[in-house]
Amino acid sequence: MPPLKSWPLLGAAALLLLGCSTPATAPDDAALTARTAQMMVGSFRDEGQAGVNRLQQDAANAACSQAQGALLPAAQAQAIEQAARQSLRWPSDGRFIGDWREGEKLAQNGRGMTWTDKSTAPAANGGSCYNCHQIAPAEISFGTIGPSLARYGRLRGVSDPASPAARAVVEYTWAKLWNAKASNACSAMPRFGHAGLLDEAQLRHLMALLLDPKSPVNQ
Amino acid sequence: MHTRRDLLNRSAQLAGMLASLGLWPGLAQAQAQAGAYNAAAFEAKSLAEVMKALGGSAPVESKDVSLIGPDIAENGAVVPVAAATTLPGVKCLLLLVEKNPAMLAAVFEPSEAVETHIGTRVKMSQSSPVFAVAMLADGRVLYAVKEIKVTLGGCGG
Amino acid sequence: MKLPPLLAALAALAGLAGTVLAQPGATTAAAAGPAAVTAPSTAPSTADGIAQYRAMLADGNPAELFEAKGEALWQQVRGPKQAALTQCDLGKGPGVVQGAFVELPRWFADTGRVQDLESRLLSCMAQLQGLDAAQIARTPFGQGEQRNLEALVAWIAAASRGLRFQLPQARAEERQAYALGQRAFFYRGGPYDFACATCHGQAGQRVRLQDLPDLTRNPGDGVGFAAWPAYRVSSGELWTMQRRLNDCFRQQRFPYPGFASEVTVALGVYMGVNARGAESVAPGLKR
Amino acid sequence: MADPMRIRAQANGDKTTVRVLMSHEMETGQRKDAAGKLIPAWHIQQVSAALNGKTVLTAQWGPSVAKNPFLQFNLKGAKPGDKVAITWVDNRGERRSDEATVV
Repeated sequence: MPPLKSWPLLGAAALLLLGCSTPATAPDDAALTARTAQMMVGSFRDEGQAGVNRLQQDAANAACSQAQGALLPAAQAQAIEQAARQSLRWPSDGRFIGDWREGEKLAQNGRGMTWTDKSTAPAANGGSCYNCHQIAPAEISFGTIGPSLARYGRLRGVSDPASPAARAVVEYTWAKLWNAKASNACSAMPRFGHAGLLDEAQLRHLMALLLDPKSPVNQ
Repeated sequence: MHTRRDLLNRSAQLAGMLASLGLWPGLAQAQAQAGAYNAAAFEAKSLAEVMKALGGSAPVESKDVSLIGPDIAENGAVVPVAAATTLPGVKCLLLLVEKNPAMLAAVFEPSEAVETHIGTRVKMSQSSPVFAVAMLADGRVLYAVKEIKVTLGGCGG
Repeated sequence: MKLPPLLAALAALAGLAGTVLAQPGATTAAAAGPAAVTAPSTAPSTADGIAQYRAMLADGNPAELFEAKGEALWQQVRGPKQAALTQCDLGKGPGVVQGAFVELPRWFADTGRVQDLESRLLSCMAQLQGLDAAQIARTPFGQGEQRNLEALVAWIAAASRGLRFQLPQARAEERQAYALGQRAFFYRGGPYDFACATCHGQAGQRVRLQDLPDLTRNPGDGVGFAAWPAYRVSSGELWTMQRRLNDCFRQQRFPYPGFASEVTVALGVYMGVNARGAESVAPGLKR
Repeated sequence: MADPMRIRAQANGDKTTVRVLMSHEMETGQRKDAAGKLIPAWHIQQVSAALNGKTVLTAQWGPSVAKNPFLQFNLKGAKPGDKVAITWVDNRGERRSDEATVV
């Protein structure tokens, strides 16, 4: 067993769990929460870029872990979604759409951020999109954890992503990629922009894959 | 109590001993052939080059030969394939993967005591046509081909 | 031309294959935006193709090579104490191998801990043979003494093939391990916010083309917990449950779980108890 | 010494199905190690099968046969109790022979 590491922030995380959980936590539940924290600290160690600090949970992850797949109480979900919306950042130059070819490469690429990956820079990361979503119809190897994104732009009536008519769909899609918790508190999708997994240029390429009428997704 | 491994070890030792005395045909033959490994055929980049290295004529597609394999391989590291033919007088059965760095995967030389339907598992670096080739005693070289798709699987990380 | 036997078997199988991946793509709570789309079902040809591939590999699992090696290792006199493992107690008494695997992890009086097969083997290798358990735990998978451990696991699991999982939950320590495993299973963290449950919390989902067993319940005979240890085609190695969990945590973008650490054993209890009644096919064959 | 093979030879009427698993890395010579150095090719080159001491099948393999190789073929006319022996030789000159009884 690895040596017990000191982990000053764990106390805060445990408190957060108690503070967030509704209905009121039973005493043995609180004890179990504390034992869980102790177990996690005692079981993991740093390896490569993946430090034990990755076990620290923010309010959203703590609440969604506690819920174990059940829906959060509405007020709690709304608070998480609102905080996520406040964290949204729009593209700095106002451009939402990049190159769908680059987007397809990112969507295919499932690498990045593991302890065997050397760099934490967005350039070293893929989007892992096909792991969970159907996207371009030619790719038969796709996951089903997320909804199908085949014909994403076409089904939403986007013929010109730059047009005012497309604005709502374009912004919704950017927000989803940036921080999926903005519209769904316990979304299973990584927060690609918010967590610094992909940079603006990469997100624009994924936007193009989904929304460009020339993208194979919309054929 | 004897384990399976003990028994196998023992039989291996026995076989080795017999072979060293020249009494165990299987191994003796393999040893005799050690110099006969056709390196040129296994380095060839095209079907024509493979056939040249093996001294065969130009191959012709035939319904009497089959390549048995899955339509899709979940992992290219292990793809089950077999070469089969119903024709008599088979000298060699070959398995080839067109898009591998070297095309030829395996050459089988079955005797009359073995059915001409032989299977193994190959690696495929990408989706590719896979060939089964039968070289016959009358000099004909016949083939069957099937496209096997290799998919990207797992989390990809 | 006569249909070669293997081909004929496949043709027969193709009829069955559709059912394997037939569950529809699960819908998550998240809508897909202003005009949500329903996931089109997978073209049946893909599912058939994969089922065909798996059927063709099913006969001749290279895990057998590891089983044979493990059987020999169990009886081999080794280590500073020059002893075999034949007196190792896997939970059903010293030397009893058959049926032990489907009751692990469980609590052991001599160590005072809940242990899975790998951690129990470490105890036996240390106590009986005088080997250094901590050093083996630090050894990378697939190397040195870990290779021996993997072979032992393959053989011990094979001795319970066809039996059904029935992990004991009689002791408070075993129930506590289940509760902790459940918490660990739903614990979201890391840069991707993933938990075990992100992929394994619902039935009928896939990552790429691989079916994801729902590990919060019994996902069926020979599925999920009941399929490991397994020969991994992609690496050509025998993966124990410890190695399976280790790579799950890597893909989850978590830090590195210690070999036989508390969280890995607790997850084993959680998945194993949920799999109660499932038939073990281990060692299985996996992508 | 290489680990033993697993050989199963099962008679079914006038046909005996032989399935063989061999323990071998089958390194292609195309892969690089963690340090970026090419891992040298190491693979089985020749296989032979004998029934009661008489060679019935020989094979030559390249590095694209999968790791821990599998071989399947059918013998005509073998009977329960007959001996099937398999031998392989790799490009380092290492060899391994094992034998099984037809059941």
